[in-house]
This record gives sequence, C-alpha cells and structure tokens, in this order.
Amino acid sequence: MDPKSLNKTETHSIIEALLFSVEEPLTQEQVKDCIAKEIDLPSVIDDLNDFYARTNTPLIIQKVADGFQVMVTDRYNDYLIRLDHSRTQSRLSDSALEVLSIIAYKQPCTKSEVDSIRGVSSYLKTLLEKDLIEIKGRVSGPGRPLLYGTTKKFLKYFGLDSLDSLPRMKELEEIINEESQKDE
Amino acid sequence: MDPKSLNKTETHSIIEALLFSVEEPLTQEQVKDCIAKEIDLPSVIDDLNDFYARTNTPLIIQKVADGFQVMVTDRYNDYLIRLDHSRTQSRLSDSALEVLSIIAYKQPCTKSEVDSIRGVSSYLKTLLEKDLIEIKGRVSGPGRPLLYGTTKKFLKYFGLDSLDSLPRMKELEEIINEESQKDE
Amino acid sequence: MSYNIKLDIFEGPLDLLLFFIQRDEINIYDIPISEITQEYLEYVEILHQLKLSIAGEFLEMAALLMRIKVKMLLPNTQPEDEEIEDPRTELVDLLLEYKKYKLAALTLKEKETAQTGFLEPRIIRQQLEKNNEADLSELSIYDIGLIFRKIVNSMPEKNKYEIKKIRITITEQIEFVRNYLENHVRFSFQNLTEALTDRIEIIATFLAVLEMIKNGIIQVIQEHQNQEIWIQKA
Repeated sequence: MDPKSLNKTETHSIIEALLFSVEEPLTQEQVKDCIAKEIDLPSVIDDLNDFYARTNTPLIIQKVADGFQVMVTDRYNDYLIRLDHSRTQSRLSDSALEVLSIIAYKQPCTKSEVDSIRGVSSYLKTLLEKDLIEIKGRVSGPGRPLLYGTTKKFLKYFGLDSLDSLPRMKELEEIINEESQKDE
Repeated sequence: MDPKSLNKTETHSIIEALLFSVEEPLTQEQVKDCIAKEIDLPSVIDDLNDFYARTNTPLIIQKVADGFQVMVTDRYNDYLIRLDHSRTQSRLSDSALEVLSIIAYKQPCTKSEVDSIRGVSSYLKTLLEKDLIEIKGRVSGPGRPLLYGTTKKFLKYFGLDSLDSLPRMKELEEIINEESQKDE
Repeated sequence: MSYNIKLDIFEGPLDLLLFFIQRDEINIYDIPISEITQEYLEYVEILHQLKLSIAGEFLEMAALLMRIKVKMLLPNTQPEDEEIEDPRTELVDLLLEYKKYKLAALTLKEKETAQTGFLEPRIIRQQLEKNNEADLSELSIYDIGLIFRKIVNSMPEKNKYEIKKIRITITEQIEFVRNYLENHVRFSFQNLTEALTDRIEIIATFLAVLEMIKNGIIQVIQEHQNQEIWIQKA
C-alpha cells in the first residue's frame, strides 16, 4: 500500500490540499505562490484523477475557465437524491424573510397589514408553499380578509416551544446596545 | 491497484460521496435513508480515515455534532497560508469563550445567570451573530427572561462530538481543588 | 485611548482578584483580605486617574471587600460553641465558581485552536432536483427579530405616532360657550356643538359646560325625564 505505487508524491498531496481549500478554481499562479518549485499542474491533475478512478474515490477534478476544481462524481446520484438535505434548498429572498418576520411578530394579520408595513406586495404564496405560514382564519369585519400566522414548523425549525419566545424589540435593543458599549 | 486491497468496497465509496455532498455532518439516519442495507457507519469511517492516511490524501473525517464531516487536514497548512487570508477565522475573545463555557454547561440559562458567575455584564451579540448560541425560550417565572443555549454550529466550531465531549464539571472542580491544596 | 487596551485586560473584578491570587500564590481559602483589598482599590484608583470609565461591578466588589475586611476586624461576639462562618466564604464561593468556568473556557480555547487548523473542503456538489423546503440554515430567531426591528425602525414617523396633539383647551371652550350665551337664550348641548367636528372639541366643550355650571354661570333644565336638556344663563 505504498502511496508511490499509486503514483502519489507529496506534491500530489499538497496540490490536493490546495484544490480542497480554494474558494475559486485553483490556478497555476496560486500553485506557484504556494510551492516554490516548478510544477506541471495539468499532469498532476491527470494523476490525481487517475488515482480517484482507481481507488473508487467519488471525486473528479475538472478544468474550468481559469483553473481546476474538485467535484463529486455523478456516479452515486441515485443514492444522493435520497439524501433529503443534499437537495438544493431554495434560500428565501430578503423580501420573503421580511414578510415572514412581520407575520411572526404581528400575527394573526392580514395581507393588507403586511403590505402597509412593507409598502410592497407580499410574498405570502412562497411562505405558504414552504409551510412557514398558514391561514389562521378571517377578520370578522368588512371584506372578511384572511388572517395569516406562522406554522408549527416555523417554531420547530427555530427550536421554540411557543411564539412567546420570540425576542421582543426591547430585548433586541438591549443585546445590540450592550455590545456597542464594549466597542467604545 | 485493486481497490479491495485498500479495503474499499462500493459501500465505502457511496458513504464518501454522501460525506462530500452534505452541508451538515452526515448522520446514521441519513445513511439509512440512502442505502437500504444495514451499515456500520463508524467502522466505514475508520476504514476511510485509514485509507486517507495511507494514501496521503489530505482529508480526515471527524465525528461532530452527532454526525460525520470531512475536513482538510492541517498537515499542509504551511502551504495553504500563502493562498488567501480570508479563510483564516478570527478567534473568539477570552470573554466570549467564558460566556460560551457558562452557557454550554448551564443551558438553557439566562443572561443574568451568566453575568452573576462572571461578576460582570456579558455580551451575547457576537455569539448570537456567529450562531454559536441561540434563543431557546423563556423562563416561566417573573420577567420571563430569554433562555440561551449552544447550537450545532457550536459543536462544529470546536470539533465536538456532543456536549458530553466537554470536561465534566466534577473534573474541573477536582483540578481546582488540587490546585488550591497545593498552595497550602 | 491607548491605556484602555492595556488596562482592560481583566474581564471583571473576579478576574482581577484571581490574578492577584495566582500571582501571589495565595491559598484561595485563606485570602489576606487587607492586602488584597488595598491592591484592588489601588487598581480601581489607577483606572479612575486615567479617566477610564469604571464599571459598576468594580465598585460593587470594592464594597464587598471592605465589608469583609470590617467583619474580620470585629471581635467575635458569637458564643464559644457555635461555629463562626468565615466572612470570606461568599467571596471564595464566587471565585471558585468563576474559576471553574474560566478553566472550561481554556479547554474551549484549546479545542478552537485545534479545530481552526482544519478547513471544510470546497467540493462542488452535484446539482440534484430541488425540493420545496426553504433553506433557513443560516437563520436563527434572533435574525428574524433583527429583520423585524429593521423594518419597524425604517417606517415613516407618522405611522408610529397615531396620537395627535390636542390643540384645544377647556378655557377656550368656556369662552366659546360665553359667546354662544350672548346670542342664544336657551339651547341644547346638541345645538351648542353642532358646528364642531372633532370629538375632542365636543368633549372639551362638555367639560367647559360642567365647569360653568359649577361656577354658577349657567344652569341646566330638564322638564321631564328623557326630554331635552336645556342650557341657559344662571
């Protein structure tokens, strides 16, 4: 099990570490900055891909515009799709989060109440679809508009037992102001 | 170069693919969801770590927060520091560490409990922002102050398997007792 | 202020006391209160002279130290057979409790150092089908609160304050009723307030009428129950 028999030198391992560590694709210049000696990067990459293939390591290094990046191979996708959390979850937009925060604090409240605070049309549909808010009833007054509130899932997600645990504005101010004293 | 000689079965490769694909530590339940058959996950992890060590692959799988996560080893950090400094995390201040340790042991607990142990007003903002602590609810008694506890991110940040990985309070007491007796 | 950084090395009074104890290798169960109090007060005095804001906690601790010092100087008035409590017990308990967590914090610091050596690998994941879950992984309830706070703070002022300033006074309305009396011999409250639109003006006028009745300027007459109440000069 000599690593050399796998054609892997220390240079290969350093390049691997670099590949795993860079934010953007790894470039020849970055390699030069980090390792003093001259390196034939494409050839090292070939060796590594060869090593991954031969050891059934589900990684592949791809050449993209400016350099090289490591990817998980698609070979085990059938297993991966059953991994609920690996599916790309869509992040909520800032506007949707604003609407969610208003409903959390003002509930039960109507669409027009949300709109009057934000001044723009609301993102209720998205939040309803994601099961973060639900219809709680109707106003008894004119037009009988729907009332919205947060769901059990919302509480569960944030690990709260009740809505009462939402931090109050006064408490938030206290937390924020404390820190600014320390910074002085 | 038979992968089998490296003790790597297809199961090992699938687990690797799962590890590379999850954002949070991979749990036994997730593995169960993806692979129908019964798997001894800790033993597969041991094999993989062994494989990485023997092939000089700069990866290591850690047990944190009730799951497993892949990390780049610190072995080649001397080369990495020349990459970019944006990824070097800023360390927590001593006071932040004190607050965290109190919350970790006493959770769920209020800010005033933390303050009374430290003998000084404590700052929670940074820890809340870094998602190392979170609001867990409220005390049911007078004033209904907020309760704080540590997060999953806390475990990940310190590389802890669970809160049980922290030294026991009794152990700490013994260390302090020994120290004080030595002085007599 | 550059002093601030150098002197602000203690987390608080307990931290400062623990520093003295460790430096002088003092037995925590037998703290020489006089000496330590003196040094403690000197430190607080330096902070004061450097015009640094001294946290209230430092002064509270100074008071506790003085109290213990006084108690220890007082002759023991307890009967012989009774166990006397050491006046330092409260302080020792505080110090020991704090020391425990400082030790725990040290463990965390070591773990932090070890862990920051490791990086999460940047490996591009396979794009799999999207599910309908919202990704809230980066959010806490604290963030939701902050978002709401930001919205509330950015709301225009007029939405915040619904209460209008009351521009009308009872004295003004007494004057108003007096003028009305000049032109009308007898009138109802409804006649009087016909021209008024604002509810607060009507209320002020009603109060003015009551005031004028009390002062004997006007009188009210009701001939039968449930009939109109008339107002006229007294």
